[in-house]
Amino acid sequence: MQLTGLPGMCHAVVGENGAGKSTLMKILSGVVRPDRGRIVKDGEDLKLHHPLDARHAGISTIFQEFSLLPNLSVAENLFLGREGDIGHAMTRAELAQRSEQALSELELNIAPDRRVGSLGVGQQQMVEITKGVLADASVFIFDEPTAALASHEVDVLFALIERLKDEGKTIFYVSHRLAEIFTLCDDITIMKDGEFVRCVPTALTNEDEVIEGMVGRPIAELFEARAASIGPVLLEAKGYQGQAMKRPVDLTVGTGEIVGVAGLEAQGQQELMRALAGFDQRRGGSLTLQGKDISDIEARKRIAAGIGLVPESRKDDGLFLSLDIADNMQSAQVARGGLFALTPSLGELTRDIMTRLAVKAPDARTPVSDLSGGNQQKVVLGRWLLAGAHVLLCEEPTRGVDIGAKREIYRQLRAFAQQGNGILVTSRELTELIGLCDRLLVIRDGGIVSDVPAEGATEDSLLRAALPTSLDGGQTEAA
Amino acid sequence: DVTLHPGLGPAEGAKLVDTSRYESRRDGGYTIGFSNVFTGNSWVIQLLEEAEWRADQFPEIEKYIVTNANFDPAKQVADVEDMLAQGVDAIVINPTSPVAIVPVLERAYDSGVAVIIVAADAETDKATVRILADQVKFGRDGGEFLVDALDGKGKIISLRGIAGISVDTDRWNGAAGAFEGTDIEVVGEVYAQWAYDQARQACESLALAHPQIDGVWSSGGAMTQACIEVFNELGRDLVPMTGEANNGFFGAWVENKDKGFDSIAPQNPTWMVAEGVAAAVGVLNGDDIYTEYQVIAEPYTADNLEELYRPDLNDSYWVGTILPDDKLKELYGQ
Amino acid sequence: MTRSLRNLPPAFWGLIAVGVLAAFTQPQFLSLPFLMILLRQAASIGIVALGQTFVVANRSLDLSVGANIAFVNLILAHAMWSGYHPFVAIVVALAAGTFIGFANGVLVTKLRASAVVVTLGTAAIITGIGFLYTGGAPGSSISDLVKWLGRGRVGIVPVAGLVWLGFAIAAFIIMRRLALGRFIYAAGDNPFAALFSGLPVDRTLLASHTLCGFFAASGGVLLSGLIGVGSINLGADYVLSSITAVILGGAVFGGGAGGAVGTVLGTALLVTVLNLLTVFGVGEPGKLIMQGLVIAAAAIIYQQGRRNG
Amino acid sequence: MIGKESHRSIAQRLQQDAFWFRQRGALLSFMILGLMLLFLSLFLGERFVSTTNIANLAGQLAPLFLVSLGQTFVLLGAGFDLSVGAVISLTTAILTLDFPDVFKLPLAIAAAVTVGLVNGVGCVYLRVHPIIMTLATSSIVQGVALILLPTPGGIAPQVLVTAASGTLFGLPAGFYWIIAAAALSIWVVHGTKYGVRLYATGENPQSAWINGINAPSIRISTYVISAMCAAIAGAYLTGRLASGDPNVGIALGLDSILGAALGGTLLSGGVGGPIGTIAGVLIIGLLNNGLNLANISPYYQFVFKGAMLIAAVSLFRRKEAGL
Ligand SMILES: Nc1ncnc2c1ncn2[C@@H]1O[C@H](COP(=O)(O)OP(=O)(O)OP(=O)(O)O)[C@@H](O)[C@H]1O
Ligand SMILES: Nc1ncnc2c1ncn2[C@@H]1O[C@H](COP(=O)(O)OP(=O)(O)OP(=O)(O)O)[C@@H](O)[C@H]1O
Ligand SMILES: [Mg+2]
Ligand SMILES: [Mg+2]
Repeated sequence: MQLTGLPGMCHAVVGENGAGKSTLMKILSGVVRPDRGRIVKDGEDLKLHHPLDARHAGISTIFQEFSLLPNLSVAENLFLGREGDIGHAMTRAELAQRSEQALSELELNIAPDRRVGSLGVGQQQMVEITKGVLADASVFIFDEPTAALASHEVDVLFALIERLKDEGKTIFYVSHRLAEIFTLCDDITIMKDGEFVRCVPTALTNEDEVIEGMVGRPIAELFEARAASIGPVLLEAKGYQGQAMKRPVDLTVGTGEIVGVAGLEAQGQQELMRALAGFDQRRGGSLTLQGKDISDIEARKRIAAGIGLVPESRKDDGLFLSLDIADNMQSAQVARGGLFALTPSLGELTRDIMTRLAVKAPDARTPVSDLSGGNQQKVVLGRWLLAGAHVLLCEEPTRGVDIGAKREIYRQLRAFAQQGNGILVTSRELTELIGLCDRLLVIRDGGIVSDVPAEGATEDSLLRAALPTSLDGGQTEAA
Repeated sequence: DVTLHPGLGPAEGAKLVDTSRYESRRDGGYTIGFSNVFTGNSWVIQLLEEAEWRADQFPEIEKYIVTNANFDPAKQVADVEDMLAQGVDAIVINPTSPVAIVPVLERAYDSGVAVIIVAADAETDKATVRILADQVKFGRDGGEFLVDALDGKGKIISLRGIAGISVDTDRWNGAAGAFEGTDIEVVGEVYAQWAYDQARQACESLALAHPQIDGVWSSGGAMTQACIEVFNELGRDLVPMTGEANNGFFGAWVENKDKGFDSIAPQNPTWMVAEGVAAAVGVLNGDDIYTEYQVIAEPYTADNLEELYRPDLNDSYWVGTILPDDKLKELYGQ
Repeated sequence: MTRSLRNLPPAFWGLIAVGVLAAFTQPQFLSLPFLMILLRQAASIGIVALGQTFVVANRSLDLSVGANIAFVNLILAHAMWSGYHPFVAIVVALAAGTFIGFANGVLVTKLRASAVVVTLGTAAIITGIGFLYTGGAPGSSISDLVKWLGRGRVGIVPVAGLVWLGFAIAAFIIMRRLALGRFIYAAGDNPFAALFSGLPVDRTLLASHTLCGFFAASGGVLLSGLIGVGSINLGADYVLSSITAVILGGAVFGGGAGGAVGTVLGTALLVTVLNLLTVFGVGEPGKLIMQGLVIAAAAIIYQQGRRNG
Repeated sequence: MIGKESHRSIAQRLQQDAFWFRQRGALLSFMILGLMLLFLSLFLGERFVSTTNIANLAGQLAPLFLVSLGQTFVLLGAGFDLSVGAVISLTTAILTLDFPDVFKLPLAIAAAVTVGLVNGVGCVYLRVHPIIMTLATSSIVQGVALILLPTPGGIAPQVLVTAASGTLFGLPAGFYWIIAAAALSIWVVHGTKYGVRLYATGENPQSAWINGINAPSIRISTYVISAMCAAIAGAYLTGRLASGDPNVGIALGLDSILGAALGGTLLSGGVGGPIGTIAGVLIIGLLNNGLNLANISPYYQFVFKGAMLIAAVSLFRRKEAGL
């Protein structure tokens, strides 16, 4: 892997999800230690053992997964870990004043004592950016800074990056939005499967070339054929709304159908999935599964009725990391019985599903913590196959999963649908949704704003629907 | 006049209390506080019952307050302070520590409250009355019994109470004094917290580890009782063991007398606190009370055994009570 | 093979070490009568520790087992049972202890307050109720049936040891063969994942606390039988001992480790070490230091094994 | 521009302002405390509101204040320290050794720091669960205390006796210890960068680390602070009791956790703080004192205390059930 940044230049890093962009950036910021290789800055070798080392070396990072602490205030977060840079510890008033100044430069109206956890995602992203640029650094790393931003915020950010360039700073910019890259960046480095593909000046290439470099093979090969025909409705929501949802939604999932939910970061995808799975109290509307009304039954009963949830955060919400594969896979199945039911023995079915999903492990008694991310994801999928779910609610099914495992997962999802089941899936990756699904919903600010067949849908059209127009004020918090 | 238990005698060098100090409090309506160590065993429970019963007998006592320190000296200091805040006329205290409560006791004494130290001593001159059992004698009586019974030579084990409590160290010092100059060898020593269950385990381990045990010195009756049962269970011949004036132990003694078991039962009377309460009333009334009393009770031997043992009462009863029989039946009836 | 070897609880290796030590220094320690005595000593604490295993594996803790045992003892020794079959007293005592565990479970799941604080609170309440119920009197003697359970023998085997074996088998079945056991490990390992898999997370925690109460009460019955009389502060030291045995048995809070076998071995190790120390004439301070070192060593070694694994 | 953001209702502030959000528990416990004070003064009258009683309270509560404040640091860093009771015992044992006074205090502090470091390293680098680690050290330290001082006694350094039981401007010494400890810990937590880093670490050590905070050191430091607070509490107790006692600290170990928990510091870390702990300790102290003054039977006191504890703690609901 090689990557070179020049002063006053913006260098883009692109690649598919899981290509290793964030990992590379984390290496540059001292969060992850490289196995081998060198980092050279101004002719000197850098040894980055700790995020502080990177900071001292003049590298500032705006992380993709925020490094903010929700229970600290905006001001505390902005100066966290570098209160010392400012000499003596600052008084509250000083801290507040300096924070306000920094925030106002990004046209943000947020009280400095505001708890970060009480801000919307867009505002949090802006705070993360403010924090990054507050640092006195010569290298700035932006990892997907615009994923959660509204268009006018993007404008503010771009102005800021232009200014940094004018000041002679080096900028690394990671984004999936190629249009942005072509307006902003001077060079593009393409990564794939954790490896360097090539580096080209922006002026000498075009979007198609970049995409080809990222994907490396035609996209179609990754996905299965779509459903030939869709059977009767399996899951139907009519004006359904959970406590955490901003708006009621209407949606259907048919037999054999995979329905995708597209949208920008944190537009209510997770709230929708959790509400449908029953982990949020119903506020209104109705929900039916195979014609049976399940609006008022709790999550456990919905699961028993045939709904399964694949949560986004595998490690936090999906897996029992210290238990073995069999225990993880059988958990939902066992959960259906009473407390005093006998547990199933390992059983053919479990082994069968392990083989079907091609889980790479010595045996079913291997602890899941020994598995790679992709295999762990297969275990979570296997759980619902084993439990005999009819409708899968899949959050980000291929997050941080390599291309081979992705293919396997797509294949399994399609096969699952073909057996007379239905899937509702969210993903940040539009190409994935287009390739995988039969029909696509676009969610914006908690409401479903578009419902189109996946066949013929383009990233561009989806993005257009997903982005808030400046008139409807989709992100109202940022005044 | 208040009369104290006949088992008490003025200690050597004791003087009459100068009751003029307490004249201002002589209004015939006293508040008396008892600061107790803890509530964790049957000896303390009987002590509490007797003290309360005794307090009930005095019309002069308007209010009788009890606190429990749960073995925590800091809490006992707080308890005494809270009593002072309530305006007690006398404090009867069973100290958790001979030194830790001294500052607060001195404060109490200086403010004109009668301070009665009972059952365990505290290192201060500022006490109105002390009522103490001679714990060194308790241990020595047992030690001398063993020396006699073993003809001055043999291997013994020692069952001790709670580490770091003066009653325990005093008793053991008495016993060790008795063994001095003899050929008695202590082959095993263990703290069993004066508790039956712990003593049982300790005795089991020691008995099996030492094929030869000629005698057992014990700091309390429940522990001896446990050890007798262990020996019986292991099928070993009973050896002389020292005991204590407790009904459970007497029961075991009676039962095993035929097997040649012999013992001695020193007393550590439960009524000391009750007499402390009485002494407090006496001092406040202006009666003749001495500054220090010693329990003059001699240990019980096999001779008194039959008359003292109460088969109608359970093991928790401590022999030599001041409680009336109906109260005893209520507390310890089988 | 290496995996299962690595998964053996620290107590297993500890027992081997202690056995070798005893064989060289105190050979009579390994004689059958002595082992039978160890077995009886270990039985009551062993059952309490088995109960503690459920809650610890479920990422919780019960600090009220000591008060529970004392309460069971008060009930068993109360004069009010003189007219009834001794069986009645046992059933009532077990029911009371189970209810204490159930109450802990309800409070921990419903109030979402820390189990440390909640079970300390219930311990204080139970102790107070016990004193009020008996007026502080230690109660009369305990029925022969209970005494037989605590002290009796079948041949040379102590009844208490057999009872312990029974409870260990029951605990093993619950933990390894019933859905409840799976739920306990799963919810202990990751309560959120458990929720999203549809496990009855709260009911599982409630059940493990209830079971802990029942096991503690059962240990209390055996201990009361061994003592044979009402005793006020009975079992106070069982809180610490039961947790120690569970840790030696390889359980950590949550984390899917530990189990009935581990706890049985942990109890055996604890009781053996304490006895050996008594035999060696080590005083109270030495025992405390030894106990601390053993706990720390077990926890550290086990944790390193898991990390490298 | 700032105007709009700063006009928020109290409820909104509790939810939205970082400081208030983390101190919601403290607010609640001060409300409980207020109710208790009202209740006690109404029912006990001058027995409760007397100067002697207030002075007594200050003396009685100082040690619990000191350890609870130390414990608060550990809890904020998402740890747990059960060994403070044993450290107190060890301190009183060291301070009453037959040894020149000048060496004793440094020795006691050094011993406490060692215990804190062992706890910290065990929990952070060896990754032993805090409850297990500190349970183990607690047992070891208690054993050492018993070896140094097998029975209560010994002579406390006169300086400590004066410092712990004298009076200054008519107020008992304990009062000044409390004020000093409270002021110092509030300043450290709310007025220094260490405090912010502590909250960050307790909330999420990984995020804290990414922000350049040495989270492991912070976590270890909390155990050292807690042990040192325990040592200071031990020194105070030695002075107040004018002697040493190897068992004196046992009860304070769990009480310190109760004090912090009653003050709204969550046992899961990152929420709460010393301000709440002040209220929490006062609640425990008033409960003891009030029950004693009201002359309630010790038997009822157990029930009362347990029930109060559960009731108060149930006000601070958490996301997780368990430990
Ligand atoms: N070169 C590499 N060597 C080893 N592992 C790698 C490498 N590159 C990436 N990975 C692994 O792939 C996973 C995903 O990587 P990363 O988060 O960096 O992807 P990304 O390109 O940022 O994707 P996204 O677009 O979703 O943000 C990580 O778990 C990481 O461990
Ligand atoms: N090639 C490999 N060989 C053996 N173990 C691996 C390998 N790759 C990953 N692992 C193990 O799998 C576990 C998780 O893998 P991975 O890093 O891919 O997840 P991840 O991408 O970080 O997941 P997420 O992005 O969801 O956090 C790690 O504990 C790691 O030890
Ligand atoms: Mg990334
Ligand atoms: Mg990623």
